[in-house]
Amino acid sequence: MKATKSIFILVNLIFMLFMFLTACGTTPEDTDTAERGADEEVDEPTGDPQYGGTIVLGTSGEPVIFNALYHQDSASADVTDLIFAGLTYTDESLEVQPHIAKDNAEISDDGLEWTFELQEGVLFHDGEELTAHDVVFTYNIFLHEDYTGPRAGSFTSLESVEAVDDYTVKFTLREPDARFHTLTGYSILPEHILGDVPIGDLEDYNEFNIENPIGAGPFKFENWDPGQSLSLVAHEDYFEGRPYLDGVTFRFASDSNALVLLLETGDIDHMIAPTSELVAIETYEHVNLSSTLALRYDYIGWNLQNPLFEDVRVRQALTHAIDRQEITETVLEGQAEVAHAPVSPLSWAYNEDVARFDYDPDRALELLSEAGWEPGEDGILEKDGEKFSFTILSNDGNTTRRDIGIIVQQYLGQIGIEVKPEQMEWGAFLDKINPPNYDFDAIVLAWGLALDPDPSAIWHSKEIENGLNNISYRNDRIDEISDINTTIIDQDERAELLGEAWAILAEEQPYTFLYYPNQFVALNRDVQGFTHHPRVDMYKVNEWWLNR
Amino acid sequence: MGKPENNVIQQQSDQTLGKRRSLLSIIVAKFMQNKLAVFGLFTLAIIITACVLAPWIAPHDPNFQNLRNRLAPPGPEFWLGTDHLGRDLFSRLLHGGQVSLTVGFVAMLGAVSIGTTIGAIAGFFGGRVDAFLMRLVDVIISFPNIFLLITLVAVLEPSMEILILVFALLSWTGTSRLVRGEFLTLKNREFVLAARTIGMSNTRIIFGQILPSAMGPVIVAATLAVGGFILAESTLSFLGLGIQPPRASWGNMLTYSQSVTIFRTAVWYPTFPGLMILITVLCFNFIGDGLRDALDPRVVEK
Amino acid sequence: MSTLLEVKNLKTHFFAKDKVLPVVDGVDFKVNKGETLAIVGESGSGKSITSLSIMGLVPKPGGKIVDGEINFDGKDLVQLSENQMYKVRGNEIAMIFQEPMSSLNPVLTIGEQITEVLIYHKKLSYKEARQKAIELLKIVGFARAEGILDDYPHRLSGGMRQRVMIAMAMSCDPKLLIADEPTTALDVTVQAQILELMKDLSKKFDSSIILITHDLGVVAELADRVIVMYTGQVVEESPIVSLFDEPLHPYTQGLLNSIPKIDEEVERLSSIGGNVPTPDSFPKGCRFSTRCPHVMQKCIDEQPELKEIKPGRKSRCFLHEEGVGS
Amino acid sequence: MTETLKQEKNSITQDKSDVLLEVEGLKKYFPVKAGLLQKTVGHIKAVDDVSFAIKKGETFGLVGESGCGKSTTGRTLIRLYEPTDGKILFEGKDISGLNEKQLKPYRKDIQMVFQDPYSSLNPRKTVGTILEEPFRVHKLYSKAERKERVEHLLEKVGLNPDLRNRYPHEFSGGQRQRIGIARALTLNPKLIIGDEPVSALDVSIQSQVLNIMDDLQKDFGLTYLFIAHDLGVVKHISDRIGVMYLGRMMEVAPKRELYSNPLHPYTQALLSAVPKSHPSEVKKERIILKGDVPSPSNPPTGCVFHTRCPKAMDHCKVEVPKLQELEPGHFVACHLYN
Amino acid sequence: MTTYIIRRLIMMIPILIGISILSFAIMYAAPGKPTVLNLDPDISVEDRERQMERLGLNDPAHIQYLRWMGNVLQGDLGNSFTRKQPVTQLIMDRLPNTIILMVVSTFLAVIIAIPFGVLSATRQYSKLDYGVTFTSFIGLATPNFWLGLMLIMVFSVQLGWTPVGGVSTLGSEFNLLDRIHHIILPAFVLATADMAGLTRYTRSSMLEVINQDYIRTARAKGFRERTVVYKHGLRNGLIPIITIFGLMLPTFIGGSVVVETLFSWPGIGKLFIDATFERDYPVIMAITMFAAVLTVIGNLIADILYAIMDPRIEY
Repeated sequence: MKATKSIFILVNLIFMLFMFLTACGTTPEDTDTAERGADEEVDEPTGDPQYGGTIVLGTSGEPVIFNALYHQDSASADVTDLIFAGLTYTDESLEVQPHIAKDNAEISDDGLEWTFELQEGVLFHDGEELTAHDVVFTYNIFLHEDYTGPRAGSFTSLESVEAVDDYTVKFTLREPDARFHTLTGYSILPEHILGDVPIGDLEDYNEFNIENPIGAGPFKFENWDPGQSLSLVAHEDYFEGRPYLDGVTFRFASDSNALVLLLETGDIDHMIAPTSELVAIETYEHVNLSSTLALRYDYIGWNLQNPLFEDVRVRQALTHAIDRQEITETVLEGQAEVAHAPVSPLSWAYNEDVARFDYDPDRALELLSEAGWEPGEDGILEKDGEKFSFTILSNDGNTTRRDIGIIVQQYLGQIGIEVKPEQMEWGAFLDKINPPNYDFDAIVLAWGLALDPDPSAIWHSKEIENGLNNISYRNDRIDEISDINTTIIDQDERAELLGEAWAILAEEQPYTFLYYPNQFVALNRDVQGFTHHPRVDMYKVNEWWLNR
Repeated sequence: MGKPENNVIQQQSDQTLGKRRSLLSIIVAKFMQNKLAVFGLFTLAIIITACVLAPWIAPHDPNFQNLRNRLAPPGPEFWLGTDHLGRDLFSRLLHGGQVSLTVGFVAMLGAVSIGTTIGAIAGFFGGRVDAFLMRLVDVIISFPNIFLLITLVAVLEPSMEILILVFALLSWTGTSRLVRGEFLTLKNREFVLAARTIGMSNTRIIFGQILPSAMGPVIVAATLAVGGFILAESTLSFLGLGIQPPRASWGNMLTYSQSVTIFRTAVWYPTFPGLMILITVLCFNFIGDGLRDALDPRVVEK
Repeated sequence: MSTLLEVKNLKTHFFAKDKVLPVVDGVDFKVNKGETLAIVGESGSGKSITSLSIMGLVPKPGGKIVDGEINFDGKDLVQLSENQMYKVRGNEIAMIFQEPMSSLNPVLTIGEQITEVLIYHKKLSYKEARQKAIELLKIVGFARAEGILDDYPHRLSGGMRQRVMIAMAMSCDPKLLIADEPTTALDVTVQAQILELMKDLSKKFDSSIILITHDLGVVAELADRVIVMYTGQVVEESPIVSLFDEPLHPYTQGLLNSIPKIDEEVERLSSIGGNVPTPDSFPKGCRFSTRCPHVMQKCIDEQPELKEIKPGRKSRCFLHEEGVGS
Repeated sequence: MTETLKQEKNSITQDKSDVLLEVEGLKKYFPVKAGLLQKTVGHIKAVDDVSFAIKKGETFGLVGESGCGKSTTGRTLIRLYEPTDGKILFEGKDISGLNEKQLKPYRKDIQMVFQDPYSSLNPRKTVGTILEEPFRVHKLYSKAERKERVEHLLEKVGLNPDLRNRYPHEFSGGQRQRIGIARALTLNPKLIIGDEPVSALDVSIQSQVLNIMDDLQKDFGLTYLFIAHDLGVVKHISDRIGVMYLGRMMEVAPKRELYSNPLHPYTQALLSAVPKSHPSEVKKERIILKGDVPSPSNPPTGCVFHTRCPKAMDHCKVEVPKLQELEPGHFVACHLYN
Repeated sequence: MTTYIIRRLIMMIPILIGISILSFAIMYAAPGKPTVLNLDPDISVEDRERQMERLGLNDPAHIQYLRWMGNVLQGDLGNSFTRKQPVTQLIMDRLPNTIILMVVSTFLAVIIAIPFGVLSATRQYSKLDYGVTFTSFIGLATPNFWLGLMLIMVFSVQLGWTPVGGVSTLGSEFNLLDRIHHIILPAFVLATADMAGLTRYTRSSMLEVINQDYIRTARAKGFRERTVVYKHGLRNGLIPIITIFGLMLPTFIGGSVVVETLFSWPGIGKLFIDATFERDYPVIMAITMFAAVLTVIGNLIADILYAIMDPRIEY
């Protein structure tokens, strides 16, 4: 009896202790005093690069396929970027730079012939040399009628590709295409391995795609333990020299919360840090945070099929009524810039000189009044007996955008507009907003921008019916600019034309452009040589090294 | 002979009149013996009252944001602090309780009504009807519940109403088996046979005779179910499929415990909804346990 | 004849939250060696709890022997520790119960259930125990005893199970066998079989038997002496024949008269009016006063004592004092 | 007074016009399912070809041991079970094939008193409600009249009418059984089937209830089918008695005839098994039957009793004996008398 | 017995077909198509259309279902839409992890619940009983994921006793201790609710048994209380637990969704969640069916065990 009594007490004690620990054991460590700079760089390297060591990269997405011709997800891209090499790459300032190619393309005067000289001695992981024939083989897959991947649409302007000699490859276009720059970075596949596989079967050719991808990139595929980790080892004969690291391991976790904990315990060395967790991560002494502007903007899209948003003054008023500055300073921890147009400040096509609709609720009311909206009895704006009331939709996976829906409800409520925030699961959300449904009033969403600033995919009216212009925006000048801008090879000339488009869109406010967010990489202090790329997560990993 | 018998009748009636105890008072007395159950009932009463009165007693608008005062610690202005959008946690806790309790109660009512009806029909009529209904139950039981829940909630927009509907549609099987079992025994009890011999219709027998006697275990199960649904809502919230903001529920407030930042800098934020769920479900379990003993037919019939 | 068991002023009460239920309230009786004593009473008379008190198996929690002695073979069972009682139960005193269908463990074979007693009390090896079990089963009338050993109880009929129970009870040659309504749940033809068996066994084993029953027919068949219990008390004690010939207590009289018999015909049964009072509502005076046709004021005010009226015969009634008699 | 009445009844056995209920070849089989497809592989022959008749105003006793089918017979007669075969003629009309709607008028005429006083009353309803239920079902009387009748009935069965608002658990077993009887009486039935109505009661209470049943029979002119296993009780209450064994009727006779001159070996064994009513009584040699009642799902061939019959002949294993009238009113199904 | 098992197996067929139709219908009715889940401006309308065609998503629902059914009958669960791998492969990669987790947590639940349940019953109303009762109620009332989070925070992060997640230490060879180290928390969290429930069931089942006549018989035989409880009581008391146990199986799979997410445990629960969000029909169907089969088989095994434990049951 005595024994059981003491067990009982022990059990209770443990339980209470446990409750106590969880409740009180975690006092925040001077989070308020931590300084955060927008473009803070990682500590300067503390010495010369050294070889050796393996770093663990934390990621919540698991890759699907190690073949750039078929993957659609960023987790796969992160891995393939390390295994494969392309003719070119885009550097951290978003300039296209030669990679396997000796130099950027030599473009004929009519803009139709693009010729690359390849470096010699570029070796695949199996020791075979990468030649122009591999390049031709790779790009011909896109053009093949049996190609099943998602990229055929990008290559409609490409007529043919041929090897002039072993180290020269020539692309022939049907028409000049400024975007073609960005298409020259695709991973080059080894013809000597895949040459005999029918193109139609290539997508399911798992012997290569999943089990043993062979590329010419800095790291070799070693092992994939599904759900847990994936390891790559240094490619000794990498043409730019053996990477400093012996290997790179991707460690998969369920979500960013799990990753943060892994980072805290030192189980991972690197992760893309969510803004909401910065405060915690900053307290980790063994971790550096790097930040840079992401190639992305977040917005509220107004469904222009809805009569509420027909009037441009209404849209402008809506933007006036939302304090984007406050949102960026609070919810985004100051880690964002207010956006005014659908182009990133990082882009060469950025135009600073566009209309701005800063927080000004009075002006908003004026504009609304001009548009015929006056406060009704209950304080809600009315016009012709219609109340200004709508639903703002966001997807439930993204807490920041979900919160913005709620914040907007309050801002617009203050000027007499009734907003009902709603969240949906991503798949259902897309089904609802996309053609043919267009079943929404307003959405909170973000665009991760392509390397090429061509606006047609989102803003051209031909994209209303079946494309991404789901808010049904229609502007003849925008259509025109969309149609012609890609044929202008000269970047400055094109930038000017695009600048006009941005100005129109900023004025018309089909979206309320919210902000350009920063993106963060949390990195163990031991990792050196890191360069933060706004779009590529695994950028120049061959230059990273461990100071251990 | 006549005289002593009358005498006896007199004595009998005196006797029985003396120890008169209604059914309800027996149950109540038995329930009151269970200290934990009484504690549960009392605590739950306070919680429910507070939540029902939320619109009047909440010190702040539960949805009013002050972005400049995010994650403020508990203090005189905001008793339990503020959340990540600067809303008053205490007020949200009260309003969230309304939602959580509504989900629990209404889903329970739905599940119990469906389960009772189907179980009663299957148990009473037996034969093919029973076989068919029980196969249906088998299908639903064999259906991995949480998977269906996830799929359904993902597919339908996760509003409170949908959540209740899905919970009710997926959770009646237990009740129906329970009720069926009760019906199988009760339908051969002599008082039911007696009802049949006087020509009482099946409907009347089912609802007037058997069902009231079968309700004991159902009430117990229903009590436990309310707690179960509150927990289920919080689990779905964890998976991002629960009640959606800005509407507060204990479940979706609790999910912020996932965030390391909130855990480090504002541990009170997820702690309070967590405690509310814990205490409320605990109370329901205590009450259910107490009712199980109190409603045990052996108590009433002996 | 020597006394095997003497129960003196046994009081077993049940304690509910707010009340004490005197289920057995001052019971005295003796059992002699080799004798069959019947305890007769209706439900609520306390006869079963009396027997469980002897076994030291008063239902817990709630029940407790609050007073009295149970002298068995030189020891007071009330005073024995639980450890000492283990050696008495099943060994010196065995018991069989009313419900043969539920008194055997459904998941153990008959063999396991008989042999375990022998192995435990008599320290036999499994083999010896099994042999002995076969013998016992043969004694209680199983022709194919070996076959029965490996059967589970549910395969046997009620009568067969009761035989198994008897075999089990007799396995350690107990000095006293308590049979609590051993035939009540059985059909009349099977009851006849069991009664015959018990008669044989009591001779063969020379055990004393306490037979607890409400059925005066069974008593007439088996018992040497009878005590009649009512509401936790003994109201009459008598040798068997004289009880039937000349019942002393009005309750016994009523009981005997209210039974329809197959060899007599009466136009109308006599009956005892009213109901047996429950332990929480025992009357202050004579406990039978609420139903007694001869009730007097004294009966309502005072409790009569159990007194010897004639040699070997006791009754608890004021009528005898007044000389009214039967 | 009653003595003479009963004798009168006995003398007019053959008069068909006085028959209230006639059962002809009644069978009730319960299917036994087994195997892959749960096919019916056999039947429990609970009642197998039973015939008898009950005359107006008499008490017909049905005795037998557990599993003999006496209760099933009673429940089939009142149509709680669907008869497998046979006719149930109530006042000359066959009610065996009627559906519940057609049956409703007969529901008033035949009522049942059940064995278990604890489970036969709905524990959640007051006695008053329980007793008024039959009126509500048959839409009889006004509210006030119902109340009056219920009080009257309670008085009739010896209970204080003031107790009508009580719940069953507040009553003792004997009182509950009286309530059960009162319920059976509400609709003024012609026939009451008593299914072991006193076997769950204590001896002293049993006699109270038997007396009440006797009184009510006189007052209301009731006919009883009294099912019991206690031979003493059956003898006391019945005018004629049928003895059942394993679903079949073994012997039917007026009670005195049956007890003084049992013809069937089973009846003889049954009677001899009854314990003595006085310790000094010397019994005729007791017939101890071997073994147990066989399973009704697999009854013996021929005469179902042959496996235990001390007088069994080879013939008994083969042929089913017919129930034949050996003496006026005394029927026996046994090959000994062929 | 064999007939019974065969009959039960045959009865599974309509149930499983019912489940497959139901889940297919729900899935099909779900808004959102697998290939349009990415809003990628680089992917053209034609490319999307071609993918729909390739995956057979343009066919009518019943054709898709029958095709799926036909393939399943031939043992082919199809290829994942989003993961480019055979579903069988995906499941086989993750199933062992889920099974190990289930087995260990079941083991934990049983090993803790049954002794405490029995003790609680045999010492009804004792302090121990109240302690066990209270603790199991707390276990039942704690949101599973919250408990998991707290345990991670305390034991993994604060104290550093256990790893934050995963099945084993990265890159290490198989090591039993390492595995145990990793599984202990998730298994415990997964087991909690069932552990608590099982304790309650064991308690009430034992209480029921202890009041049976045959227990009184055993006592009357003079056995010590321990023999009475453990030899005569426990086996009877465990019989109903077996049924509960059969019903517990599917809850483990269900619970694994949460636990696997919390502990980054690469099992099929996590796979299922992902597949749902990705509208990866073949994976959803396969896992649903797998869980259904497991449930049905779990019930069957429970019934068979029941029959083995209880000699009264004969088929």
